[in-house]
Amino acid sequence: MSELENKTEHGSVDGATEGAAEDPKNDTGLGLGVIFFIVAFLICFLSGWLLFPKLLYSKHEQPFNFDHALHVQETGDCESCHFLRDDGTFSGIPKMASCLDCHTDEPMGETRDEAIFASEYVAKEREVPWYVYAKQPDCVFFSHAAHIEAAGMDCVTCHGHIGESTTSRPYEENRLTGYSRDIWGKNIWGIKKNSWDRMKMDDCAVCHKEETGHQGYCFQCHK
Amino acid sequence: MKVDRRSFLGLGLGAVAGIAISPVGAKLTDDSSIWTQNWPWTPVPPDGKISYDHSVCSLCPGTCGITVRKIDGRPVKIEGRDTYPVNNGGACLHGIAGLQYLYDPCRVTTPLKKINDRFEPISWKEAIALAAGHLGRIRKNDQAHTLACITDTDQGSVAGLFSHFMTAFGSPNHFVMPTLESWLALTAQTLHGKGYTLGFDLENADFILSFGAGILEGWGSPVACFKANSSRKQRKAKLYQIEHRLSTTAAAADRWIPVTPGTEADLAMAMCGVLLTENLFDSEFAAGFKGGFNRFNAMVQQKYPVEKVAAATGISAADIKKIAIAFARAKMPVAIPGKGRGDGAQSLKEFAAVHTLNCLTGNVNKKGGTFIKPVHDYLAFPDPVLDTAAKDGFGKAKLGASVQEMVTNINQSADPLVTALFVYNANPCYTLNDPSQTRAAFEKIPFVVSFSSFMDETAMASDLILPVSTFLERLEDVPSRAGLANSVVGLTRPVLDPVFDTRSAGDTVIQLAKTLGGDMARSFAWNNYRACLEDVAAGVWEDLSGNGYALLAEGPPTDSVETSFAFLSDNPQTIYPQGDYALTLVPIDNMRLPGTVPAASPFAIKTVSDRVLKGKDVCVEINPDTANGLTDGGFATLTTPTGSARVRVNFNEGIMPGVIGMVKGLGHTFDNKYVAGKGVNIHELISPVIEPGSGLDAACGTTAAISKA
Amino acid sequence: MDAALIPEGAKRCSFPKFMLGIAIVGAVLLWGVYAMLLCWFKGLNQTNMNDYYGFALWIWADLAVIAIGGGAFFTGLLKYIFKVDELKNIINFAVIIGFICYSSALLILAIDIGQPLRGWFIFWHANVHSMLTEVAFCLSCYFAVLTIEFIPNILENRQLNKVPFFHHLAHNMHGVMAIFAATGAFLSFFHQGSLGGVAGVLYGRPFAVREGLLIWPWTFFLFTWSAAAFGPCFTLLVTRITEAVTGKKLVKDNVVHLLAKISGWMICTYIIAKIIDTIYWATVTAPGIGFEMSHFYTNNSFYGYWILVTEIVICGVIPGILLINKSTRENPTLRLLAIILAVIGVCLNRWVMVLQVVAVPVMSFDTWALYIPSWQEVATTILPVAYGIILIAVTYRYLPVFPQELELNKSKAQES
Amino acid sequence: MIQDKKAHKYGMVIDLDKCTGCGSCTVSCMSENNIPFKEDESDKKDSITWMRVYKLTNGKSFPDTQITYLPRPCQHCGGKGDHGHSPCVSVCPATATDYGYDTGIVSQIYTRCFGCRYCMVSCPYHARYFNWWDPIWPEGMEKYLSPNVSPRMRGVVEKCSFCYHRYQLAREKAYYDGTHEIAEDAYQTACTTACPAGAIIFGDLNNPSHKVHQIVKPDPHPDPLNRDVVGKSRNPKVFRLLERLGTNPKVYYMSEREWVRKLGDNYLDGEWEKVKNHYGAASHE
Repeated sequence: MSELENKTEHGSVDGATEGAAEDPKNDTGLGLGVIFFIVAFLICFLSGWLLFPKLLYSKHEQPFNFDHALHVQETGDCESCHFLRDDGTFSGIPKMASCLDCHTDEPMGETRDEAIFASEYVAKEREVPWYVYAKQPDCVFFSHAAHIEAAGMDCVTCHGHIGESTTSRPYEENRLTGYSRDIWGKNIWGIKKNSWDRMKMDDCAVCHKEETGHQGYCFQCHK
Repeated sequence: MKVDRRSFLGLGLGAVAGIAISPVGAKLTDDSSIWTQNWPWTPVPPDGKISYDHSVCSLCPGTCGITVRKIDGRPVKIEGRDTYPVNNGGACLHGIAGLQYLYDPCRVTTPLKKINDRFEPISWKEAIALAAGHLGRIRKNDQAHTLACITDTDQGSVAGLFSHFMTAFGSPNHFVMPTLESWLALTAQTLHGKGYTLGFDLENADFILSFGAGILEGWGSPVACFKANSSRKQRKAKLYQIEHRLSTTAAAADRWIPVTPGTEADLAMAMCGVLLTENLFDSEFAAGFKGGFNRFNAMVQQKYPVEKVAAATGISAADIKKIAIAFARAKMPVAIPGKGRGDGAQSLKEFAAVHTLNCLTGNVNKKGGTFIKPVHDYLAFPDPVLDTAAKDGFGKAKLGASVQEMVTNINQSADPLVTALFVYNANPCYTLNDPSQTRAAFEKIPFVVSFSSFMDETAMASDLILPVSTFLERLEDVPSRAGLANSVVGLTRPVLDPVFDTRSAGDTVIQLAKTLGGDMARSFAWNNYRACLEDVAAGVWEDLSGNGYALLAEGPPTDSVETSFAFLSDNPQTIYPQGDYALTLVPIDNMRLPGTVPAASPFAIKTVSDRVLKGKDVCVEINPDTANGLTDGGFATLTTPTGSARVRVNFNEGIMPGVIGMVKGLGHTFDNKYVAGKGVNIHELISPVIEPGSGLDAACGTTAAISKA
Repeated sequence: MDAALIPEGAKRCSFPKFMLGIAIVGAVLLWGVYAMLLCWFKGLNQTNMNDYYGFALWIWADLAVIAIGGGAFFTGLLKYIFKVDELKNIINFAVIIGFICYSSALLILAIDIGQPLRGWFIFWHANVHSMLTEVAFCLSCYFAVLTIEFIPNILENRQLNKVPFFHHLAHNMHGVMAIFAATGAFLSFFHQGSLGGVAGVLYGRPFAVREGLLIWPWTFFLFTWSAAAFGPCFTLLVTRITEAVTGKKLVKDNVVHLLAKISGWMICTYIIAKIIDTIYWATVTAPGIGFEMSHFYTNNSFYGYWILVTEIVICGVIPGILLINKSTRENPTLRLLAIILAVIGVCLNRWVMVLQVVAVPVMSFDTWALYIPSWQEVATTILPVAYGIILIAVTYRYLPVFPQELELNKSKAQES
Repeated sequence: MIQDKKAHKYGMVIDLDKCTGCGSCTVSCMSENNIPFKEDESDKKDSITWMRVYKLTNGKSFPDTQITYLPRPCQHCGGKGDHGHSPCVSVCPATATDYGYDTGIVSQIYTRCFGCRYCMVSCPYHARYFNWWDPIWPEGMEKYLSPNVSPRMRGVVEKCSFCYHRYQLAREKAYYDGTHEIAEDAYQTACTTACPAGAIIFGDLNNPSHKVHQIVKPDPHPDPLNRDVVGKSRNPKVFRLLERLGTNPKVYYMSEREWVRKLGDNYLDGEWEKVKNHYGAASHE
C-alpha cells in the first residue's frame, strides 16, 4: 500500500517538474488522480466485499420447507431419520422409504409443504431432491460412525442447531466449485465463531489434532 | 477539469488496491483450484446403501457363482461368490468385467429389423408378429423342417425351450456350436454310449497328462481349473503339458513336451500302444471293454509304433515310452483332451484316443480320475403337442452333424435347404473356420433371426434381432458343463431391471410360440419364462431359488460303464494342417481374450499384452530360429491357403520352430472402438475340414508362410 | 520513430527493420503460445510424455536454462561480493540473461504441471522433504531478486531516467545491489543445488542416485558448481551472438578474458569433481545395488558411452583446458569453440540427469524406454528462446545494457 | 475412541508359482477403483493399470525357455530403514502422497496432486500412473462406477491404494459393532479376493496371526549386508522387488524357482550365488 502511495506521490512530483504536456500550476491532475483513485478503490473494495460473495454463490430453495423441530419432536432424536446402517455406513438424508414409515400420500398435518410432499413426491413415487447443506466433495470419506460411535460426538458440533429449525433456509452453492456455502462458511474470509460454521479440511485437522494428538494421515478421510 | 493519464492511473491503481485487499483474489485462487478438483465432466458416482446379490455368471460354460455389489440397487462390482461349488470364491477377469457388458456400446437396445441393409428399430409386438408371420407361412407350406436353429449349448432350460420349439414346430435342425462340453459328450457317446459325458477330477488327480488342454487359458471352467492347479502345486501332483507352445499351462507344468501340431492324436494312440505292450493297463476295468478291444490293440501296435510316431510328433521314442509309463504308474492319473479351451475345431479321434488312455489306466469313476457321468437331466419338459406338420417335419433328415456341415450343405445346394434360422447366444459368422462360408450361407437364408445381446458379426448378418437381456438382467438356470467332476446347476438371477428394451430369450420363444397359435401355443402353455422354469425345473427349484444352485451329482459316479473301441479300431483318419506351405499356423487361446460370445470387454482388451496386440495390429508368435529375415516387432504378411493378413512379428523362444501362433478373439468387425477393429480373426485364415466319423470341423491349424511386409 | 527511447549516442538499426526482426521471432513465439494453450486446455496428452517419462524435454529445458542462467548469480557474486570490478561491464547483460532464463523456467513449469491452477499448492501445502519444494521456493525468490536487479537497468532508459524518482531509485538500488547479489547467490546456491538434488535423491533410480553430505547428495553440489562454471560461458556466448548480430563490439576483451578465465577454472575444478563423482558412482554406488556401469550405457539404441565421453571430455575437459590456457583463451575462435562446447556440456549433463535417469530400466525384467518429444513440446520449449531473443532485442535497443558500448564504438568511429 | 494399540503394516505376498497371469487381479482392481479405459490401451506406457501383470522369462532358448507372471501393485514402500520416507512420498512437493504410519499404506490424494510427476520419476516399479487424458466412459457406462473411490480428473497421478476404501469401510463397521480389531478377512484388497488361483495373500505383516506374517516371517532387524533394508523375509522362497535399493516394499513374492527369485533384483556377475542363501539377519545368527 505504501509503495503504491509513494508511486502516486512521486508521480505527481514528476508531473509537476516535468510539465511537458500540462501546465505545472494546474493541480487538477493530481486532484483528479486522487479522486479517481479513491472512487475506484472504494468501488472495487466494496464490490469485493459485498457484491462478490453475492455473485459467487447461487441460491436454491429446497423443494419445500422442512420443519426439523417438528420432526425431532415427533421422532425424538436425529438418529430416527439420520441413522447408521448395520454395516456402519451413514444413511444421510432419508430416502422416501424412511419417510413412508410415518407418512402416506395423505398429509398428516395441514401445512402447504406437507401437501407438496404428499402430492408431488409420495403420490408420484419420486425421491425428494433435497439440497444437502453439509455435502462434502467426492474426494472426502467422512465416517459418521467414527465420530458418533467411537468419539461420542453430538450432531450439533458439526451441523449446528439445524434440528431446531422450523423452515429450510436456501441452499447456497458456489458457482465455480459447486461446494455448499456451509463448507467454506458464511463469512467470505471463512472466519468462524462456532465449530459448525465451517467444514473445510483444516477444521477437521484442528479438531483431530486436539482430540487424537495427530491431524491424521491423508487416507483417513480421503478416497 | 481535464481527464488525463494521471486520472486513469489513479483509477487503475485504485481498482487494483481495492480488489487486492478484498477477498476476491484469495477466494478466486482457492476456488479455481477447487474447480479443477471437481470438474463437472469428471463423473461423481452417487453414494448409497450397499447390498449384495448372488447370481451365476453365464458368460462362458464355466458357470461360476458371483456376488454383485450394489449401491442403492445400482450394480458396481462383480466378485466371485464364496462357497459356490464351482469356483468357491475368485472369478475370472471376464466375469469381473461383466458390468461393462451391461452398457456395452454394441448392445442391441431394442428389436431391430433389417430394411435395405440397415437396421430399423421396431417394437416387440411388431417384431414377434413379423417372426410369427414368417414362421407361420413356412409351416403352412409344409416346410417346417427348413427352420434351423443354432444355440451355444443343448443344456439348460433356454436351450431346452429352443429345442422344444423346434420339435413342436417340426424341424430336426437344431444345431449346437462346438464346445468343450459337446466334444466331451460326443467322446463319451462314442466310447460309452449315449447319455454320458466326461468330467475330470483335477482337484484330486496326482498326474495330469494334458494334450494341449489349456487348463490355465480358459479350458473347462477356468476358475475351477486355476484352483485345481494351485492345489496341485501344494499336493505336488504332476502336470505334463504336451503342446507346441510354451503356454501358461505349459509354463506352470512340471514338464513341457513340445509336439508337432496336429499329431496329438497319433501320440495318444502310440501311448495307448505303450500301455498295451507294457501290460500297464487295468485288467479289472478292461473287463468292461467291448467292441473290439483286441482289434484296437492290434491296430495300435501296427499303425502307431512308437518310433514312427516319434518322427511325426518330434518327441523321442524313449520320451514317449517314459511319459506313458509314468502316466500309467501314477496312482491317480488323468489324461485330458481338448487343445486350448477345447472348443471350436477339435478332433474326435484325438479326444477318443486321449480318453482311451484314461480307460486303460482304469482310473475311471474313482476319486482323482475321469468321471464318465450320466448327463443329469434335471429338467422335465412336457412332451410337445405334435401336429401333422410337426410330425412330418421332425421326421426329415438333419442337414448335417454340425453347424459347419449345415453351412457347407447350404452353400453346395441349389435348393433353399433352410428358409429360416434362429441363432441364440452364438456367433458362427465369426467363430467358425472360414466365416465367409458361414456368411454366404446366411445370405442364402431368407430369414435369419438373431437372439443376441450385442450387435456382433452374426447379428449384423441377420434380418431380425430380438435382443436378449444380459446375464445380469435375466433369470436362467445354468448347468455346469465343462468337464467338471461335479454336476452343478446354478441360477442366474437379474440383479437389475433390463437397462434397455430387452428380454430373456426364454420369454421371447414362449411369446413367439403363443403368437404362432394352434398346437404350437399348446406346447408352450406357460405364461412366461419364469413360470416355465419353475415348472420344468420343479425338482431342483427349491435349491435353485434358495441357495442359488443345486448340486446334481458329487463325487465319482457309481454306475459301471462299458467301453467300446469300435470307433478307434477303424483307425479314423487324422486331420493334419492342410496346404503346402512350410510353416504351420495354429490358434492360441489366451485367457484374456474370449474366443466366442460375447466378445471381450474393454477391460479385458486393456489387459492384453502389447506382445499380442499393438495398436490395431495383431502380433504373431514365431521362434526366432524360424523367422528368416523378419524382425521382432516388424510387419509381416502371413499367408495361408485360405487367405492372408498383415501382422506384426513377436519373437518367442517358447514356440516350436516351424510354428506360427496367432491369438483367437481379435479381428472383430462390429462397431465398438474399444474392442473391434483390432487385429485379425484367425478363423478367416483357416478353412474347415470335416472329420469323418464326427461330422465336425477338425481344422485346428493350417499350413502357412510368412514374409516381411 | 522511437529515437527518443534509444540510449543517447547509441546507434540502432531502423525501427522498421527492428520490427521486422521482432515479427519473425514473434511468429515463432506465437507458435509456442499456441502449443502452450493446447497443453493447458487439452491437457498433457498433447505431449509424448508417458508413465515412464514423467519428466522429459520440459524438465530438461528447465534445468538447462537455469544452469546456463547461472551466469547471473555467479557474475553478480564476483562483481558485488568479490569486488571484481571489471565485471560491471557485463553484469547488466548477465542479469538480463538470468531474468530470461528464470522467467522461462517458471513458464515451462507452469505448462509442465498437470494442474496449473493448483500450482500454488507447492507453496501452500509444501512438503519440506522434497527437493522440488526447495526448488520452487528458491527459484521464485531468486526470480524476484533478479527482477529487482533488472529494475535499475530498466530505469536507466533515457525517458524513464528523466523522472527524478526513477533516477534516484535506480541510483540507490545500485548502491544496495550487493545485498541482492548476496541474497541471489545464496538462493541460487540452494536452488541450483536442489535441482541437482532432484535427481540425486532418487534412491529408486540407480542412474541418478548419489551419496552425499547430510541431506544433500553430491549432485546438489555438482549442479551448483556447474551452473557457476558454465553460466558465465552462456553469458559470453550470448554476448558474442549479440555482438555478431549488431555488428558492434560491446564488451572489452579484458572483461571477456577475465570472465572466460574464471569460467575456465571453475569448469576445470568442476569437471575434476564430476569425474571423481562418476568414478565413485560407477565403482561403488551402482555396483553396491547390483548394477554394472555397462547396464546404463548398453542394450539400447541411443544412450551409449558416447554420451558420457561427450559430456565429460569433449564438453567438459576440453573447454576447461581451452579457457584456462591464456593463448587459447585469448584466441577468439578457440574461445568461442570452448564456450559453445561448455554450454553444450552443461545442457547434456542436465539431459542425462533427467532423461537418461528415466530411460534406464531398473527392474531386471523392465526394458529401456526411449522417447521423442511431440511438436507441442518442442514448440513450447522454443517459446522461451523466442521470448528471450525479443527481450534481448528490446532491452539492447532501449536500455544502456553495455556500459562500454559507446566507448568501444566511438573510438572505432574516430579511428576510421 | 478406537485407538490402534499397535500400528498395522499391511502387506501382501504373491505366490508366483500359483499365479497364472489370468488378469483377474488387474480387472478386479480396475473395476473396484473406477479406472478408465481408452480406445487404444496397447501402449503400456500410457495405460493405467494399478495392478500390472508382467511376463518374465528365464531368457533361455527353445525348449529350455520358461516364463512366469509377476503381478505388480504399488509396493507401498517403507523407504530406507522402513522409516516411512518412501521414494515417492519423500519427493512429492505438495504432500499429495503420504505414508500412513498407522497402516503402512502410501496414500495418493488426487485433489491435492498438481501433476508434477516427480513421484513417478522416483518410483522404480512404475507403479504410478498419470492421467494424461480426461476419464471418459462410453455413454451410460459411468453408472457402474463405485462411490467408494473417487474418479480421478485429468492431470493428476494415481496408483494402487491397497483398496484403502475397504479399510475405511471395515473400520466403520468395527466402530459400529464396537469391536476394536479389524479381522483379517474384514479387510482384503480387490485383487486378493478376485485371484482365482489364490496366489495373493494380504494382511497385517505386524500381526503374527495373519497369514502374510506367517509366510513372510519378516525380519524386524536391519539386514546386516545393507542397513537400509528392514523386514527382509526369513522364508528362503520369498523375496521382494529391488530390495537392495532400500525401498522396503510391503509386497513380497514367493517362488520355488531360483531363476524367478533372481529376477527380483539386480546382481553383478557371480553375486547371486553368494547372496541367494541369505535371508536377513536371521541367517547370520
